Amino acid sequence: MRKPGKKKLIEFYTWMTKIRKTEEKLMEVFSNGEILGFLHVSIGQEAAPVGICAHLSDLDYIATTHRGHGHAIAKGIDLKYAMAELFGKKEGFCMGRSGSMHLADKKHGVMGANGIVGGGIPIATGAAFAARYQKTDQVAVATFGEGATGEGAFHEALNFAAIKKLPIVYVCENNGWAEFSPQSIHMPIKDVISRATAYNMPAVQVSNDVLEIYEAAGKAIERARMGGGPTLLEIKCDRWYGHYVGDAQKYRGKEAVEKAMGKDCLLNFEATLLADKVLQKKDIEKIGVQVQSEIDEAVDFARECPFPDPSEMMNGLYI
Amino acid sequence: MRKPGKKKLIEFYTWMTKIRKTEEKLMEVFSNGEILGFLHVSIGQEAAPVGICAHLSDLDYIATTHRGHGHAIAKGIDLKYAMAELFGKKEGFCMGRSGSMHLADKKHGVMGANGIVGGGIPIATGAAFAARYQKTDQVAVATFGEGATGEGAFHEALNFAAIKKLPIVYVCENNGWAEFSPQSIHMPIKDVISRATAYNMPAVQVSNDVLEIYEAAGKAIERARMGGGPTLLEIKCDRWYGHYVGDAQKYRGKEAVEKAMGKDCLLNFEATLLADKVLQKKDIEKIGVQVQSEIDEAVDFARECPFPDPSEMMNGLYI
Amino acid sequence: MKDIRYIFAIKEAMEEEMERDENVFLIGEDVGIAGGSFGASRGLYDKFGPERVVDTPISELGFTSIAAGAASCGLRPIVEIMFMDFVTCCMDSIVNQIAKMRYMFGNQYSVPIVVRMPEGGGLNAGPQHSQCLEAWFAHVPGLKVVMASTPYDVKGLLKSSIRDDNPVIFIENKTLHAMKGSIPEEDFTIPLGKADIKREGSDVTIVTASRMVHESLKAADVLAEEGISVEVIDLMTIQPWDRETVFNSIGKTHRLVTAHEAVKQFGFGAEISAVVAEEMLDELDAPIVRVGAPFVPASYSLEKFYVPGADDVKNAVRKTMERSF
Amino acid sequence: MKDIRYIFAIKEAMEEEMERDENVFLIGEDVGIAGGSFGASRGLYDKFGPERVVDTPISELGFTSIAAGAASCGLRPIVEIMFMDFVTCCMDSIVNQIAKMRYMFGNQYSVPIVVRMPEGGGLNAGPQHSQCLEAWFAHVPGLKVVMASTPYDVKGLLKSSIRDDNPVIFIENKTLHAMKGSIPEEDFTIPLGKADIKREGSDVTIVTASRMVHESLKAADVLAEEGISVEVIDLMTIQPWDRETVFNSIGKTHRLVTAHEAVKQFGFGAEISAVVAEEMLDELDAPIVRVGAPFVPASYSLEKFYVPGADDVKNAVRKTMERSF
Ligand SMILES: Cc1ncc(C[n+]2csc(CCOP(=O)(O)OP(=O)(O)O)c2C)c(N)n1
Ligand SMILES: Cc1ncc(C[n+]2csc(CCOP(=O)(O)OP(=O)(O)O)c2C)c(N)n1
Ligand SMILES: [Mg+2]
Ligand SMILES: [Mg+2]
Repeated sequence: MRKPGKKKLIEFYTWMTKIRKTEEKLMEVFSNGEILGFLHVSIGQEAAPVGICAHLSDLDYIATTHRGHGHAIAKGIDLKYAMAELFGKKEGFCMGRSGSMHLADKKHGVMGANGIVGGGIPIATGAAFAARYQKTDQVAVATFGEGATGEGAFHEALNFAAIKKLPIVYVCENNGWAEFSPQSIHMPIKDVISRATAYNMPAVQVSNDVLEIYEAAGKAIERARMGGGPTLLEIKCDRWYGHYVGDAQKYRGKEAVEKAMGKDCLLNFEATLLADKVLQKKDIEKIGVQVQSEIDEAVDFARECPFPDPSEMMNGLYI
Repeated sequence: MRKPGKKKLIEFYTWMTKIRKTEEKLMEVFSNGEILGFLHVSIGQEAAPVGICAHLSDLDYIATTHRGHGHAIAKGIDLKYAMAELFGKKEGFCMGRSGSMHLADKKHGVMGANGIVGGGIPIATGAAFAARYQKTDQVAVATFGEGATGEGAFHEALNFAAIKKLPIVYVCENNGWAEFSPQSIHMPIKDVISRATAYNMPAVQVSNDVLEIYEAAGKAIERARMGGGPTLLEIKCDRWYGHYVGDAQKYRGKEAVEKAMGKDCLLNFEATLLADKVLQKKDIEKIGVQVQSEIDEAVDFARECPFPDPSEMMNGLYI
Repeated sequence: MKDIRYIFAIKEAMEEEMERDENVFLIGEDVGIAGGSFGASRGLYDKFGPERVVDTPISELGFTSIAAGAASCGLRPIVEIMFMDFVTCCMDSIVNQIAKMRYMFGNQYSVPIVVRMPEGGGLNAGPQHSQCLEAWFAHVPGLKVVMASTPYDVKGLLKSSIRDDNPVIFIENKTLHAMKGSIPEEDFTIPLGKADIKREGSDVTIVTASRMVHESLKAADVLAEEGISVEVIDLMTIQPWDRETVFNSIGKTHRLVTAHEAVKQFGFGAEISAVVAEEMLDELDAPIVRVGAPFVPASYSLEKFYVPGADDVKNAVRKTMERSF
Repeated sequence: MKDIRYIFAIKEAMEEEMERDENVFLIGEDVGIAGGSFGASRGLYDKFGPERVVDTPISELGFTSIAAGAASCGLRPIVEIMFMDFVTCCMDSIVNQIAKMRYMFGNQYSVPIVVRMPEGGGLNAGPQHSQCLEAWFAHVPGLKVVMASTPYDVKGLLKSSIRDDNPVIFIENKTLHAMKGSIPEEDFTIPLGKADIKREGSDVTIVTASRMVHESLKAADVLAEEGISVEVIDLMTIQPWDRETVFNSIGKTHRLVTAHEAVKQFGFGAEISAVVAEEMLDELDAPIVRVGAPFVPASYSLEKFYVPGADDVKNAVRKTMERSF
């Protein structure tokens, strides 16, 4: 696999910035009460979706989790209609029925966030099954947290994929927390990759560095595309904020939070790009402004969209 | 751990013979139509229950499977009332409500066979949890087939036990078949012990030899009793007959069946005992006769027991 | 026309639909090489190969959700759950994922999937292998629930279910698997959501499905000799069910009995009864009597006393005839 | 007496029972250090330690069956399922194991276990976090199903459930968690299986539970002004439910409305209605009207139009008053 060139690097940076700033904006509008329900942001975890989705086309599939905005964005979801969905509006991808927790975009292969921990893992596996069945070279990606690996769904899906050598990459973003519980409470192992042995599946662990992720994901996705079967990819990262917006993280020391925030995949990448002269300060500012205006537009659009009419609630239960 | 002395060896042989002959008798009465429902015999797999239960007292727990007669017998179940249950009689351990597939005997810590593959694994784990909670030195054993390791229940239970270091031994009797499917169809690995890595759990594989099993189980059970946590123990064995009595095994070549039957844990053990002069031909005959008469008595008892009265069906749903 | 067993009619339906549409495939435990635990897919593996007749590990949750993912990518899976009791292992797949994918994703996805499962007694297989749980699924918006009582029906309904773009829970009854019946040689389907009047009558309406259709017909025969004319409605689709046929019948008979093998309490009979008590109470000339299994788990040696039969239906009908308003 | 929130009343019940009986323990996701996702166990970890307030991996099937095993070895677990929707992940544990262990093992084992779970809307949390599935459990022999509508009730019923030797599915409603109410300082329990008449009336009986009790009471207030006297029965235990109280009330009012937050079709209202249509049809002066959510998944932005409320109850009651026989 080739090292990413300058253009790609700038793209990565732009995507990561877009995810970061979208999540920040969402925190703001959630606190305004403009978004209801549960909102789980992925701040601090922007590298994974970008490093992975860089290898995927619109035809490839991804199934994500409650913390899935980043993946949807990196997979190319139209921010306006995504935002409309998060605002519960009629024009939203899901007609306002789903909000953040079930955001989906069929056109871009986003098979949906999922309110059930582990729920998306076998669903993505099914997409990989379909790709093989239809003899395409599509690849599916399942993303999930380390907490999800406790569910039987994880186990049953990986077992099946390994037996059938399906074109799928299982991406575990291990941020060390499942809701309010640290990994030490709910896992007897340090590394999620230890779980791959159970399925005779190759496993790779990388740090929260977009280039490292890009490289490892590239190999795994290529392998899947060529018929080599599934891979488990673990990304060691950190959750900066609470489990959901509004979670004051009383269970987590201030220092731990500061330490997590200290390891900023976006800022680190920025520093590298500056040092390598791929970008200059002013480029960075420009990207920031441009991304921000796109986000603001999306929010404005979402604000102006009407809510669905209550009568529409009954539409389309059956085809 | 001490090597088993002569008395123990004879006991092992007697128990194994008892299981074998009970299963053979059951096949006979099932074919007569005296036993209804599904009957799964464990012929060829007698070494495991004996080698394991030799280390367990009545206070220890065991949860088994649809193929659970051997474990119940080795754990000390009273054959008369067990047989009555299999015949569906009122005096049976379960009042005739359960038959073979849910045979249980609380007094001997037999927490039940289970009609749900994998169902007993977390239940035994709960027994181990109770033992620790109550600060006893009881140990729990979960037995299951390699097929059961595909279920989420297996995964979730082992994960929990490993985190909590519970006093339990997970005994997988890998007989190479799950119903009509060979292991190669439903597992991406050769050895079930590969699954233990996922839980940072020690794992041991042994052959279908009662002494090997006795030794490995002894260590694992001792370890559990001393607070050292769970172990996964895999026993490589063979299923001689069909999945259930009546299964003609059309999916399995005659040769494979013959090969399986060639590896007879009972006959091999008998040969060793003869060679080592622990037993003589005439002792063996005596044991056979004595065991057979116990079984025949149990069958006679079961035959004579009345069926429960239909009105009793409504009893005891709630306490 | 030809004579065929119910289980073989299932196989024919799957086979013909797999021939017709290459996106249709079958997945489940032992469905492939072994041809299914009850033989429903015998021969299909040889004909369609392992890619389309897919043996799975023992992992109901996994393979049902995998089928859901495949369905939302354009395939049309038929999932076999070996015994309905095991569907408890994949309720998340069916209820949180399959039933909701279409609606909650704003109709972007459709999930054309059939989840087949045999329910009920007949094998003396005891409490964990004999349950009838159709009422659960009928309570979940997004699912269709189908129950077939004859070889003809099972073939026609299964074909419709496979062609339907909605998820369908397709429930067989173990005791029917061996039943013989006559079906046309040529392709046919039976529409979902329509009930079938299996016997016309004028005094009492029995609303039933699956095995209890036959018990109801037996009861009707006997009752006819007593001068009671019974109409037997086979609902066939429990959700959405055919109100029109039921209402028309009650409009004629003014008496209703419901009958299913599931435990009586909170079974599908309750819903039928409640709708009638809400929408056509004044048409009723007698209390609505429900037939169902007693409120205990199925029993190994007492199975024959446990599952409801023609006698229970007869008694129920007689009860509705005892008095009128 | 003291004023207390519903969620805190749950905590008190668990705390007091854990103090009373050392075999009682709590197990679930984030119930320990974090004190529960909804705060039901706040403080209990510090008080009782990790052995009795047990945090688990995300594995509903695993820990529910583990609790079942522990219960059959003498302990009395309280299992917390974070949202009722997630109970779909452990239906095997509850339905095939817990509900049947006692019966199918010939009464050798008892399984004193309480599985707590919050249901319903109120958080705009969408289709996979808002379901009401009590009717499923009520259809399963061996389980008791309890729903509490006030801080007083939740404390008394939860204590009884913990002391009960049978498995109990204990259903909270998220919107009630913050509700305040008055309870005695001293130990008290409320018997399972008994309904509570929350308001007496003479024209119409409403049979309801949980949050819909309050919506029914609101409706009753308004209807009183219209001259309609409504009796509101809080079932509290859905299985086994209190026929006597319901029958007595209908004997007085001759009109019945059922109301729950679950989708109307195949909900618990259907069973109540069906029993009444079977056993006391001639007492009815009007059709039985049921209130429940519409037959679609819960919706994120339309939640407030989705969950049934006082207006729906009012309309239902008015409908029963429209005409008589
Ligand atoms: C089946 C199920 N159980 C529990 C929950 C509640 N829940 C939501 S997110 C979460 C933690 C997930 O942790 P992890 O998988 O590590 O993902 P992260 O939140 O760290 O991204 C839990 C327990 C759920 N949504 N679904
Ligand atoms: C949840 C569930 N799925 C499927 C079955 C049907 N079934 C019964 S035994 C069995 C195979 C079990 O294989 P294994 O665990 O290897 O045990 P063995 O029969 O070899 O002893 C299957 C699939 C079941 N009883 N429960
Ligand atoms: Mg995490
Ligand atoms: Mg096996």
